[in-house]
Amino acid sequence: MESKLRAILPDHDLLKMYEQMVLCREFEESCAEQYTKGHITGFLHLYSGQEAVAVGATHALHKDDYVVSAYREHAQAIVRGADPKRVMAELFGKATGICKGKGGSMHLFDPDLSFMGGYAIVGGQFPIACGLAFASKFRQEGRVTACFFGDGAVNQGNFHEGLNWARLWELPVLYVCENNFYGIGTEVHRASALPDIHKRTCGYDIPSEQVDGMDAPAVYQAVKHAAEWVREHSSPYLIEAITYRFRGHSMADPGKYRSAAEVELWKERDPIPNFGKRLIEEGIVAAGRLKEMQVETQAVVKEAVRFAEESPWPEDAEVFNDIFV
Amino acid sequence: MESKLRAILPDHDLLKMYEQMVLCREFEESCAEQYTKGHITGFLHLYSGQEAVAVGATHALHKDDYVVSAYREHAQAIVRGADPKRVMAELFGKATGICKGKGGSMHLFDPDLSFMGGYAIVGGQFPIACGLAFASKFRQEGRVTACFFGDGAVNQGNFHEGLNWARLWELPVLYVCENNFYGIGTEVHRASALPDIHKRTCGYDIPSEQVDGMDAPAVYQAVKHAAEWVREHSSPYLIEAITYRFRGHSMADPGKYRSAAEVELWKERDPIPNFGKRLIEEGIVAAGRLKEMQVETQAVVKEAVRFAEESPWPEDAEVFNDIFV
Amino acid sequence: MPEMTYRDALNLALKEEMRRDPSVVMWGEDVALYEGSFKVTRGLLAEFGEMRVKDTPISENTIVVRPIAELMTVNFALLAMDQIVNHMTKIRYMFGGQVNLPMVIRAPGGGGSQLAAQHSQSLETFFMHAPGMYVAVPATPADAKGLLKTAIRDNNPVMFLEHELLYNSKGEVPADPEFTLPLGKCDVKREGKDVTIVAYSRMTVLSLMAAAELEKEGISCEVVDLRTLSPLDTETFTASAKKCGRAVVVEECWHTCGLGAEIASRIYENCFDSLHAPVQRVSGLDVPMPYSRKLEKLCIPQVEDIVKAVKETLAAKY
Amino acid sequence: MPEMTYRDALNLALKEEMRRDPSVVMWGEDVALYEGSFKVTRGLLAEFGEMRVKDTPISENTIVVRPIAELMTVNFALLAMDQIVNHMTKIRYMFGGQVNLPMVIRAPGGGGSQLAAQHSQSLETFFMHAPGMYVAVPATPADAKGLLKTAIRDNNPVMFLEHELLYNSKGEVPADPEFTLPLGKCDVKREGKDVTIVAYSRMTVLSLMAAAELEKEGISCEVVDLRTLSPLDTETFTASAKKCGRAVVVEECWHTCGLGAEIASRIYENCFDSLHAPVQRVSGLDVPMPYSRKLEKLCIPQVEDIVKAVKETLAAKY
Ligand SMILES: Cc1ncc(C[n+]2csc(CCOP(=O)(O)OP(=O)(O)O)c2C)c(N)n1
Ligand SMILES: Cc1ncc(C[n+]2csc(CCOP(=O)(O)OP(=O)(O)O)c2C)c(N)n1
Ligand SMILES: [Mg+2]
Ligand SMILES: [Mg+2]
Repeated sequence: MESKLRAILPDHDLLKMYEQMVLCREFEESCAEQYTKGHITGFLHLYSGQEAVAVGATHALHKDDYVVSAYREHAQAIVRGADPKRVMAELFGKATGICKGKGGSMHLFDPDLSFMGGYAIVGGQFPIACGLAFASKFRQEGRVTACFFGDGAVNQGNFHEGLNWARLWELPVLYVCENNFYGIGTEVHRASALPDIHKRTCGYDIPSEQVDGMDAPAVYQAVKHAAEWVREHSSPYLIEAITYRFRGHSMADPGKYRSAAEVELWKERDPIPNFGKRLIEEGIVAAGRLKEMQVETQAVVKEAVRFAEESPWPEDAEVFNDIFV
Repeated sequence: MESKLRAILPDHDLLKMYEQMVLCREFEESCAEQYTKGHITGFLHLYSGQEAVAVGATHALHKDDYVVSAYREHAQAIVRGADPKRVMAELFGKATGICKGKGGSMHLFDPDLSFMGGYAIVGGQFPIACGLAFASKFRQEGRVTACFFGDGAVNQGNFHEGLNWARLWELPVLYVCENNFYGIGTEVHRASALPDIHKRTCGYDIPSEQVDGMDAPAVYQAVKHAAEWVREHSSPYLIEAITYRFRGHSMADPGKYRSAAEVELWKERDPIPNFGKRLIEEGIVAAGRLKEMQVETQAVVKEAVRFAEESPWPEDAEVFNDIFV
Repeated sequence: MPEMTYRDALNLALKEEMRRDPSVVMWGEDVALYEGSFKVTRGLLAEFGEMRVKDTPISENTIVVRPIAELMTVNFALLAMDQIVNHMTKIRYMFGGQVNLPMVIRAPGGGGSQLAAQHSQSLETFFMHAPGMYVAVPATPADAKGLLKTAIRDNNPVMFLEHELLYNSKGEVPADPEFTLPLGKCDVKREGKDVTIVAYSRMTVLSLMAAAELEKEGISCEVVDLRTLSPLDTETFTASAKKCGRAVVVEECWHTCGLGAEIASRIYENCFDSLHAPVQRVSGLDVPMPYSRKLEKLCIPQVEDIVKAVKETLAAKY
Repeated sequence: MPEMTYRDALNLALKEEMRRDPSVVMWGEDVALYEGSFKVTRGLLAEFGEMRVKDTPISENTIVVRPIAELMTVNFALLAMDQIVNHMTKIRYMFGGQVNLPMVIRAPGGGGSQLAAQHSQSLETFFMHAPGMYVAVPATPADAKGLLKTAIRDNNPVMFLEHELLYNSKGEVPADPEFTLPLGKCDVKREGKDVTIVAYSRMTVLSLMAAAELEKEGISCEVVDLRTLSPLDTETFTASAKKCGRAVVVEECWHTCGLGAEIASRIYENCFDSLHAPVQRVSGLDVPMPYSRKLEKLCIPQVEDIVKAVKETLAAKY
C-alpha cells in the first residue's frame, strides 16, 4: 500500500517534485525535437520515464552534497538547479552552454551546484565518486556523494573497486543504481550473473535496498533514509531504483530489442501522471493547476530553446583554452 | 578432528603429495641461495609455507585441466609436472629454460602440461582463466580451469568482471584463492572491505568455501569436490585456502610488517612436517623413508642447479624471435 | 565487382570467415541480439547461434580473450590496455613462443560525429607503439573486407581499427570469398610525382579528395595508404617520398608523438638527401575533443588542411 | 649543497610539500605501512598519519583520484589508462574549465633489473601523446626534488615518472625548501658543439657518460635533458641542434612511435637547413622485454649505443 503523500512531505515539496518531473520530461521531449531538426548532434540519451529517480533522490539530498552521473544526466543537472537555458545551449554546442559548448549532452557540469559531472565512459563516475567522498571526509564537511549509474555499469571493474574502496575507507558514497533493465540493447539478465543489483553489495558488507523508481515519493523516502545513514556512519549504501526508459537508448536507437507490449506496460506506470493522480486524489492540488504547471514548464523549455538558438558559437580560439590552468 | 588419511587417498598418493611438497620446498630454498649468489635476478617470489595448496589442489585436478597462476608459481608448475631442471634454467635466464629464458621466475608456461602461465600483473590471470574455460566449454572438452590467485588480487576490477562473466556464461572456472594474509606488506583487512574472501562471491551467486591451506589432504578433498562440481555444472566455484608464506613477499622484502612471533606461530603449522607426522602416526610410512625422500629431492634440485649453470645463454638473435608466429 | 558499404564488407568478411572456420567466435557488447552498435554484426547471431556470437557485459577488462572481440568503440580500449598491452602483445614472447594468440580486436573509432572528448579518440598510435600486435586501418570497403579476413585467419593478435564515419562509404568489393589482402603492405591508392601523401583509414579518403583538388591546379600527388600500421611497410612509402622529394603525412590522432612523427622520421632517415622540404604533418589538434561542431571541425584534419600542407611543402625553398 | 640520493630527494620533496600544504595527501599500494615498494614514502605515515598517507587496495582503476598517487610501477598504469586518459586529462577541458585537477601520479618505471616483459616498460610516450597532462622525467636527485615540488604545487595533473635504476644515484640537492624547478623547460646538462644529444631520465645519465667518453676522442657533445616531456620545450633542443647541425635522440621506450620520433621530427622541421645528417634515434628495441640478462641488455640503450650513434651522425656525409 502506498503511504499517504502528506505523511512524506509537505504540499509545497510534493508540488515542486511534480513540477520538476514535468520540466524534465518537457525538456527531454524538446531535445528529441531539436535533435530531429539537427540542432543537437552527437549522442543524445533521454531520461523520459525515469524522472521519479532524479527528482525523488535529489530532493532527499542536501544542497552541497555532491552528485555525479553518467551520460543520461540532463534531468539530474536540471533538478539540481542547472538553468535549462544553459543546458540547452550546451546541447546546441553554443558558447553560453553550461560547459561553453565543449561538453555536450553527456558532459554537463556545474560546481556551484555540486553537480560534478556527467561521464560517458560507463562506470567512469565510480572512482570520481570515491574521490569526492574522500575529499568531503578529509575536510570533515559531512557532504554525501550521490553516484548515479545504470544497471549496465555494475559489471565494470570500477564498480567493484569503488565499492571495496568506499567501504574500506568508510567513504560517504550513496550509490543510486537506475535499473531500467537495459544497457543499450542488452537486458540486465544477459549481462549480470545476479540481476538483482542491490544484492551485489553483499560481498563488501554494504547495506542496500530496492525501491520503486517510478514513484518519486518512494524514491525520496528511500534516499532520504539512505543519505542520512551514509552521512551518519560515513559509509556507503546502495539504492537500486527500478525504472524504465520510454525511449531508445539514444536517439539513434530504434529499440527493436523490446516489445511494444513491454513498453506499453511500463508506460502505464509513467511516474508523472500517476503521481499527479495521487496529488489530486489526496486533495493536494487541483487538476487544473497541474495542467497549468505543464504549460508553464513548456514555456520555460521553449525559452531555453530560443536562448540556445540565439546564442553565439564559441570563438575558434576556445579550442585551445581550458586544457591547462 | 582431522579425518584419517587413508580414508582420503591411497598410500601411494599420500606419499607422492608429501614428496612433491618437499620438492617444492627444496626447490624454493635453493632458489633463494642462487638469488643470493646472483645467479637468479629480477623478482623472486618464493612459495615456502604454501606448498599444501599447490600440491593438494593439483592432485585433485585432471591431467588436462588448465592451470593459471600468478608470479609465485614455481611450485604450481613443478607439481603440474614441469621439469625442475628447465624451471631452474629459466630462472637463470638460460636458453634451456622452460620459456627459453625469456619469461623468468614470474612467467613459467608449459602447454603440454596445460600449465597456462604465471602472470605478473596482479589479477592478470582472471580474464585468461575465463578465456580458457570458454574454450573448453566451446569445444566440449570438459576441462576445468583452475585459477590460482592471492588475497591481494580480489580487489582488482578483473576479479569482479571475471566472476560475473564466469557465472553468466557458465564457464568451468575453479577459483583457488591462496589467502596468505598479505599483499606485499599490506594485510588483507587493510585492503579488503570483507576480508573473508570466500564470502565475496555472494554477489554473483557462485558457491564458495574456505579450507585449511596448511593441510594438503584437506585441500585435496575440497578441491576434488569443487572441481567435480565445476565440471558437472559447468559453472564457477571458489575455494579460499588459508595459508601463509614463510618468507618475505619477494627476496627483496625483509618483511618488517609482521612480527617474528606471528611468523613463528605459522611455522608451527608448517604443512610439511605436520603432514609427515601424520603419515608416520597413521602407519603409512616410516620416519626413515621421509628422510630419504628429502635427500632424494635435494639431489633433484642440485641437479637442476647444475643443469641451469651449465646451460648456454640464449643467442642474441633470440631477442627478435617469438614476437609473431 | 559488386558495390557495397564498408559496413557490409566487414559484415560479409565476418560471415565468410565464420562459415569457413567453426572455431571463430564473435564477442562484444551488444553484438548479438542488438547486432552491434554500428550494425557490423548484423545477422551473425541468427546464423551462428548463441555459442559463437555472444553479448558480453560492459566489462572491457575481460572482453579481449579470444578470437574476434568487438570493442564497442576504441575509446573503451583504454579500459583494456592491461589486457592488450600487458598481456595480449607479450604472452607469446614471454612464454618463449609456446602459444599463439589468433585473436582479432575490432574497434570503431575516430572523430567527427560530435561525440565529445571521451568518444572521439584516434588511439592508433598507442597500438602501433606497443610491439606484439598487428594493427590494421582500412580505408575502403574492399580493404576492410580483405584485411579483416586476413586478420581472422592470421595466428597473431590483430587490432583492427574501423572508422565510424566510413561505415556508410561505398566501393567495389571483389566477390571471391577467397579474396584477402596482406597485412604489412601499403597500397598506393593514387600515383603522382610532385608530393607523396601518406595516410590511413579515413585520412586516406580525405587525402584522395585533396589530391583530386590539387590536380586541378596541376599538382600531382601520390597517395600512399598505409593499410596496416604494424607491420609498417616502410619501403613503399619511403620509395614514394624519395621519388617525389616532398611528403605530407596525414594522421587523425593527436599531433605530439602521433604516428605521423614516426612516418616522417622514417622518411627523413631513408630519403635525407632526396628531400626538398621538411615533411609536413597534418594532424589532429593536441586537445581533448570539444563537443561543439564549430570547434570539433578545427580538431580533425580537413581536406583543405591537406591541400594547404601540400602547397606549403611545394613552396618550401631550401 | 648536501648530497643525497634520488630516492631521498623525492622523499624530502614529499615531506616538505605535505608540511607546506595540509591538503596534500599521498595514496598508493603499500605506501603507508610498508613505506613504498621503492621506499620513496619512508616516514610519511609516521609524520602525517593515516588520513593523509593511505595504503590502497590493488585496484589501479580507482587509485588515481586525488593529489599524489603512487602507482607501484608505471606498468600498472595500463590498468588505469581509462582514468588517466579518458578522465584525468579531459575533465577540465570537457567541463569548460570549471574544475582543476591538482593531482600528481608518481610512477617508477624503466627496465634493466630483469623484471621481464610485464614489469620493465617505459611508457612515457603514451602519456606524452595524450594531451591534458604534464609529464616529468627527472634525471638527477636535484631535478627529482625540484620538479616534484613544482608538480605538487601545480594545479594541473602531472604524471611524474621516476626511473627505478636511479633511486640510488647520488647528487647535490639545494637545501632551500623553496627550491623548485619549472615544468616545461629543458636543461642543458652539458654544453658542446659537435652533436646535440637529447635525452631524459636515465637516458640523460647514460648520455652524459657517453659524452664524457666521446670527449676523450675530441668529440664535443651537448646534452640536452628534456626534464619534462609535456610541456615540451622545443625551443631549447632545436636551438642546440641548429647550433651543432647534428643530433641524436636517446629514448628508453620502444622505437616505433616512441617520443624520439617526435623530438627528431621537431628538429627536422625547425632545423632543416642546418642539419648535416639525419637525426639518429637510439631506442629501446621493439620487443616485449625478455627476462634473460643477456637479452635484456640488448633491448635497452647502453652507453656504447649512444657513442656509436654520435659517431655515425658525424660520419654521415650529405
Ligand atoms: C566503458 C564503456 N563501454 C561501453 C560503452 C558504450 N555504452 C554506452 S551506454 C551503454 C549502456 C549502459 O547501460 P546502463 O548502465 O544500464 O545505463 P542506461 O543507458 O540504461 O542509462 C554502453 C554499453 C561506454 N560508453 N563505456
Ligand atoms: C596490477 C598490479 N598492481 C600491483 C602489482 C605489484 N604487486 C606485485 S605482487 C603484489 C601483492 C599481491 O598480493 P597477493 O595477491 O595476496 O599475492 P601473494 O603475493 O600474497 O602471493 C603487488 C601489489 C602488480 N604486480 N600488479
Ligand atoms: Mg540501463
Ligand atoms: Mg597474499
